[in-house]
Amino acid sequence: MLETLIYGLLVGAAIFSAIQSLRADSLLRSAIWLAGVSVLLSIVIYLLGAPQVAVIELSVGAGLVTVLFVFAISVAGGEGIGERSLVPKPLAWGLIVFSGLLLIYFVLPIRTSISSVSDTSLTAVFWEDRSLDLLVQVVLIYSGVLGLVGILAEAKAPLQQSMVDEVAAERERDLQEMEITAVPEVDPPI
Amino acid sequence: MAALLVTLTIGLPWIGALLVLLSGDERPKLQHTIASIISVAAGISAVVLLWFTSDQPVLSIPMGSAFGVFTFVPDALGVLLAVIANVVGSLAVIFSIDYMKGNEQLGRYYALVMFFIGAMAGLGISGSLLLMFLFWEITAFCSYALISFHNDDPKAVAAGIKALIITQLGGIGLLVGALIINSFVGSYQINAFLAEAESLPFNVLVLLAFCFLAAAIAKSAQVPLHTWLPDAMEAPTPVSALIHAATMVNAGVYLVARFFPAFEIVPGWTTSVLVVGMISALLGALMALVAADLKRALAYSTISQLGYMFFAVGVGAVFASQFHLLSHAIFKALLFLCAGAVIPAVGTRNMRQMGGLRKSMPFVFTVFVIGSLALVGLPIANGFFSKELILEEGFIHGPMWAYIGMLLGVGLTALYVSRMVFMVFYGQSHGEKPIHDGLLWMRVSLSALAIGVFTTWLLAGVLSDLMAQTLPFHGIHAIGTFELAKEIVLAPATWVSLAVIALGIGVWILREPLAGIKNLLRPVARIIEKGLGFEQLNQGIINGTKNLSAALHLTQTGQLNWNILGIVGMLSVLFALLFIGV
Amino acid sequence: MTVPVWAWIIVLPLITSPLVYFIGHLGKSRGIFAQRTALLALAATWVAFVLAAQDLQLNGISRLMVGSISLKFDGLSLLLAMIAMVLGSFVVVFSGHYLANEDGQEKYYAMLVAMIGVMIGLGCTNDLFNLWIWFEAMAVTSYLLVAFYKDLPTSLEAGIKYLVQSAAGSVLVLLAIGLVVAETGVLNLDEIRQTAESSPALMAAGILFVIGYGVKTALVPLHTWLPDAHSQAPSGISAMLSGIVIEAGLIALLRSLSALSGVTTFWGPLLMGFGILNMVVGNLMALGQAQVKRMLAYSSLVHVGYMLIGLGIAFSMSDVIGAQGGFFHMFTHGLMKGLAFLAAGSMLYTLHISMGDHRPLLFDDLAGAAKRYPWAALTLSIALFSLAGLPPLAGFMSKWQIFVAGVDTHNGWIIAVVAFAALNSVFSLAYYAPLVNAVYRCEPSAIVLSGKRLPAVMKLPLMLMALGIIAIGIWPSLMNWLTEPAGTALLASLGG
Amino acid sequence: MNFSPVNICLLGVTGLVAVGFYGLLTTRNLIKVVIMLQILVKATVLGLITAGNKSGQLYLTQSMAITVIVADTIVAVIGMAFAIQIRRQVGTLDTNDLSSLRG
Repeated sequence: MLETLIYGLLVGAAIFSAIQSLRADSLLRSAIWLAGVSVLLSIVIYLLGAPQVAVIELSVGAGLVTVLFVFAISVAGGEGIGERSLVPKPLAWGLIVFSGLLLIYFVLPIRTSISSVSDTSLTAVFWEDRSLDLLVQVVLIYSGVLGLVGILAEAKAPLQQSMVDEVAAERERDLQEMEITAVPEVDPPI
Repeated sequence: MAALLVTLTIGLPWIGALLVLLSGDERPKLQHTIASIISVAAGISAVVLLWFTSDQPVLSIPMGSAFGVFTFVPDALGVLLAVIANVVGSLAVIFSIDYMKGNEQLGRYYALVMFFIGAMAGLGISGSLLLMFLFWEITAFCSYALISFHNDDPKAVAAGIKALIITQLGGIGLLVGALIINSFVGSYQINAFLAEAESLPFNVLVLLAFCFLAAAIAKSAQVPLHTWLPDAMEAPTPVSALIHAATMVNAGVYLVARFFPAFEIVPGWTTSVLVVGMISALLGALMALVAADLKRALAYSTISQLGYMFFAVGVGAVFASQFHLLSHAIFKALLFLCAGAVIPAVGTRNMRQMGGLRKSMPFVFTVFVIGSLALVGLPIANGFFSKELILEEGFIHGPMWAYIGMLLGVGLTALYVSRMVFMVFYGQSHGEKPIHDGLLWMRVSLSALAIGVFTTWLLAGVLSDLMAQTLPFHGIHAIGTFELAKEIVLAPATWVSLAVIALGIGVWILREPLAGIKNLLRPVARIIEKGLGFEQLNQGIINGTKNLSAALHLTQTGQLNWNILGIVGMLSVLFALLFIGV
Repeated sequence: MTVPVWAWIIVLPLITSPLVYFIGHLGKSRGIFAQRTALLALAATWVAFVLAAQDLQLNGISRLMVGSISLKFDGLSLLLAMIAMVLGSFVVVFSGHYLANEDGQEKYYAMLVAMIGVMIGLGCTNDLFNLWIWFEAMAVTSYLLVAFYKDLPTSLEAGIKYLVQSAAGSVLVLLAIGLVVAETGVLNLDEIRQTAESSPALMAAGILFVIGYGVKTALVPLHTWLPDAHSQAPSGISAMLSGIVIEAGLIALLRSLSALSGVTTFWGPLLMGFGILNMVVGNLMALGQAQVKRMLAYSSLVHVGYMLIGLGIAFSMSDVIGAQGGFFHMFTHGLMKGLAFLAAGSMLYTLHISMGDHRPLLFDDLAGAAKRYPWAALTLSIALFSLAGLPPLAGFMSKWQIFVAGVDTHNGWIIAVVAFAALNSVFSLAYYAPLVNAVYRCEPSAIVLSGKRLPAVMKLPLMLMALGIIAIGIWPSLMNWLTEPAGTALLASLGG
Repeated sequence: MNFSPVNICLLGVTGLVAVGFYGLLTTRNLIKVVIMLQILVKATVLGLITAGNKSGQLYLTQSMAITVIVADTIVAVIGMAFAIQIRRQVGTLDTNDLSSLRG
């Protein structure tokens, strides 16, 4: 009973935190509420018996990601906050509640299967059994970094309107020349 | 030998197409030469193939897995189509030497025409349904590309696409039919299907029969899928003569004739074919009667004549339909090519602006009249024998109402042909004086066709003999040419229809006294002129689709949130489906 | 541990990708260095590919265990690898001139090579979660490529939409994986199939897979990112996206669903339903487009629809011809759509990009293009007619094979679906044909007259692909070595 | 239905996913969109661990969860990079202003 209460409170708080993050009218606050979700969830994850993931979630999810968000927010600013939603809210509500309830209906109560607890350690699983995941992850990080560099790279010469105009004008000139030299076509027979 | 001939008949035009393309548009003379020499050679090889007809495949190419074996069976039905395609094709190419002189993109023109000729020959000779479908589609493609040959003209583009889409819609019938046959018979071979047709489940056979009929109706421009053919007259005139009069439009008739033995047991099928033929014959003639555009009038007349062939198949007279197919190919190609000589000479397609050309274009006038004789069905032109044979068979085997309908059609034909000849060649000249009376190469092909009008009926005996030998499922009896001629001339149906023809011509001659009736019919004429509402139906479908498409474009808002809604929405729908299903 | 030869097809591009990047950084003409290195890398991969294909034919499916994750090289992997390699090589050759004026080419080629490797890896894995991580890696490699013109607002817009929608989809996939693990406790696809019993949770998992991977596969209505991404990316990347990336999503979907094939019989009809929806919506959306690349993008929806019908037949009837047809169409679509995008791209290059101008290519721009660019015009027409399914081109043959499978089921509904698919094929002519007509006008448009010359190197891939389309159209069994093992592999993974 | 920890966590996962998708549907600021994606990712991490707890494969799912956290952090970073670049080039972060590609 106590267990149920603790889990219920933590999960409820996480959802509340997520809602607050959604409702927050400043991006910074939103990011901090997100960190809150992360902290609460890492406790739940710890309680579920996964301390290592809890630690990583805490450090990456609550720490690193929040720092990144704060950085991004300071660079980019906050347009579109609090603007009226483009999708009618009742429609969004309806669809979300509908599919959420159905998902719960399908999933709960989950069947209890005979579970065999493996006797290896996380280290063995993570570094040996699932080593391929790790390798692909390296590829993913590599491409992510390259992508980041690519997207944020300073342009050598930013595209200026004057340049575009120049191209257009040049082409216009070419066209006029072409028209002068163009040979008149013979009318095709009917 | 037969295998070689088949390869030549189909392959020569295709090689020619490639050569013309490769020789480049900078050398038009070379292109003209290559095209005409090769198409004549292909014509010869097709004619020689007549001596090698057979009901067995002469060439088989296994294609593996889902594609069966590609076979070529040069039986009489197929070779007839191939001969018409290659011979009329070569004449059209020769005509084009003068007609297309000075045009741009000659390479594309000749390549497409030659590609078409080869495909049309292949369509006839192929013994595998998939192969036949391939050729069927290639002919449709060439037809589209040639109709919109003058791509700068939006009307030509629209007409080309319309023709392509309507014939392709019909093609779905053939496609589904071929697939079903493959699935139930285990191969695409036409003869295998004809042999086993009766053992197929009955509902499958019914489905097949009507699938094929739909394909045939679209390809042969029969009512209600005929609207593409008049529009197709935007094509260069030799193309109209070749594709839209002499060859491709025959493919539908060929199809129903080819599969007649399998489907004649399907109740209602022969009647449907007969009714489609009769309605097309009548409506086509009516529309030809009011058309002002010379080429459109000829196109409506084609619809009407193809109706006669359908009618013939509907009453079970497969030989008569093929006989008329041959005659029609010759005389209608002649008429179209005459139009092709007249139109550039006077610079208009509108018959109201022509007139009095009898004196200034005597040669063209003569051959046009010869073609008209055949179209009306006057002796001793080939059209006389073939049309009378159809009417006689209709009188004996068909229902009375249908026969009377066809007779009415004969009268209307006489009427509109008289009107056409008069408007173009007699009366006052309304336009400018023509600049020539047919150039040299135009005259060559016109003369050849004019001779054909008087001689091809002599082939009836050979044709029936070959068909009797090589079509094991059709039950055609061999009959000598003169026997047949005698039978036709002595049949009472012939005299009735000659009387009707006289009546038709008489009505035209007496049109002044009958002006009152004409005025009474004016509102009707106006409706007919607008295509009897079929055109509006087409337009309605097109507009409906466009509106639907425009409405759907609005759903792509470009806004991220709505895009996400697509994901969530579909998830809800699938969950709901699962919920209902579980 | 001996490394089988096919592992090199995955490893080679992945380890050479950083090399491409660093070599590209040397010297002044970065682009050329990077492109040449990428070509070399792909050439080496081709050697491995040929050896692996031979090995597959001689010795059958080969497996490899890395830790507890099993990889296998079967027909499906071969198919995916083949399409990725063919398209990738052509795109690298094509991009040399296309990108000559752009910054960051070394990143482009490095990402392109990495993406090829990742996609081949995706095709080889036999582990549910490993599949997801390959899939995610593919997405990450493609983000930069889609938004390669990072200074253009439209390109960034397309990129962010693509990213958010892909990420939303991948979350759904993860939820599905969670459900599968909760129910079965295993990740190996074969083991899942053996242990999975019918339960609502697993059915929900299947649906989450369909929606999640469906975003990348562009199932309607999850397709909304596709027209933007395809039209804004550099043309080579449009060809890759349309020709192989969405197909890789489809393969991931098939692998995951096949593990759940014992759960319900719903998947086959579901796939066919999406097939119909894709055809209808794709066609109607493609109609009335003014931009060439956007029209081609919508036509990808239609073609995914045909594949889904073939594969849906395979799922519901355990029909090998349907699977083969679907995969055959996947291959021919890669060729046709790749060619269409590259040919349109070559025109875009000569008319706009070589002038430093990033306007979209409109239908009207191409009027009369055949006069100045006969080969680009001819190959574009071939690609379009092949897409429309006119014989004797490759597109017709692959559609035909799907139709044969459909009718062979002797099921009235499926025959109706086939007829409907054929109808859609005809409908598509309404937007392909006008483009061809425009290209062959006698009067070139003003823009065409002022266009640059088309470099011969750009013509080469166009002509080779057009030749391929014609060759397959005339001799469809040419590709049996590829499609037959793929079909068998799918059926084997369905437990048939 | 008993309120065992596993079931509560599953409810929590569903709730978080619902909030995340609701956010994606209604929020117009791009950075906030990325925040919503992060909420979704956290939900899936919890989901994976719950699934592992339930099926007794906790090591396996922990390994997966770590991979997911890292991979999706990368995605979030690229998302932010996009947001920054869009802010630079277009001058807005509002999704409504980023809808020039339509139809």
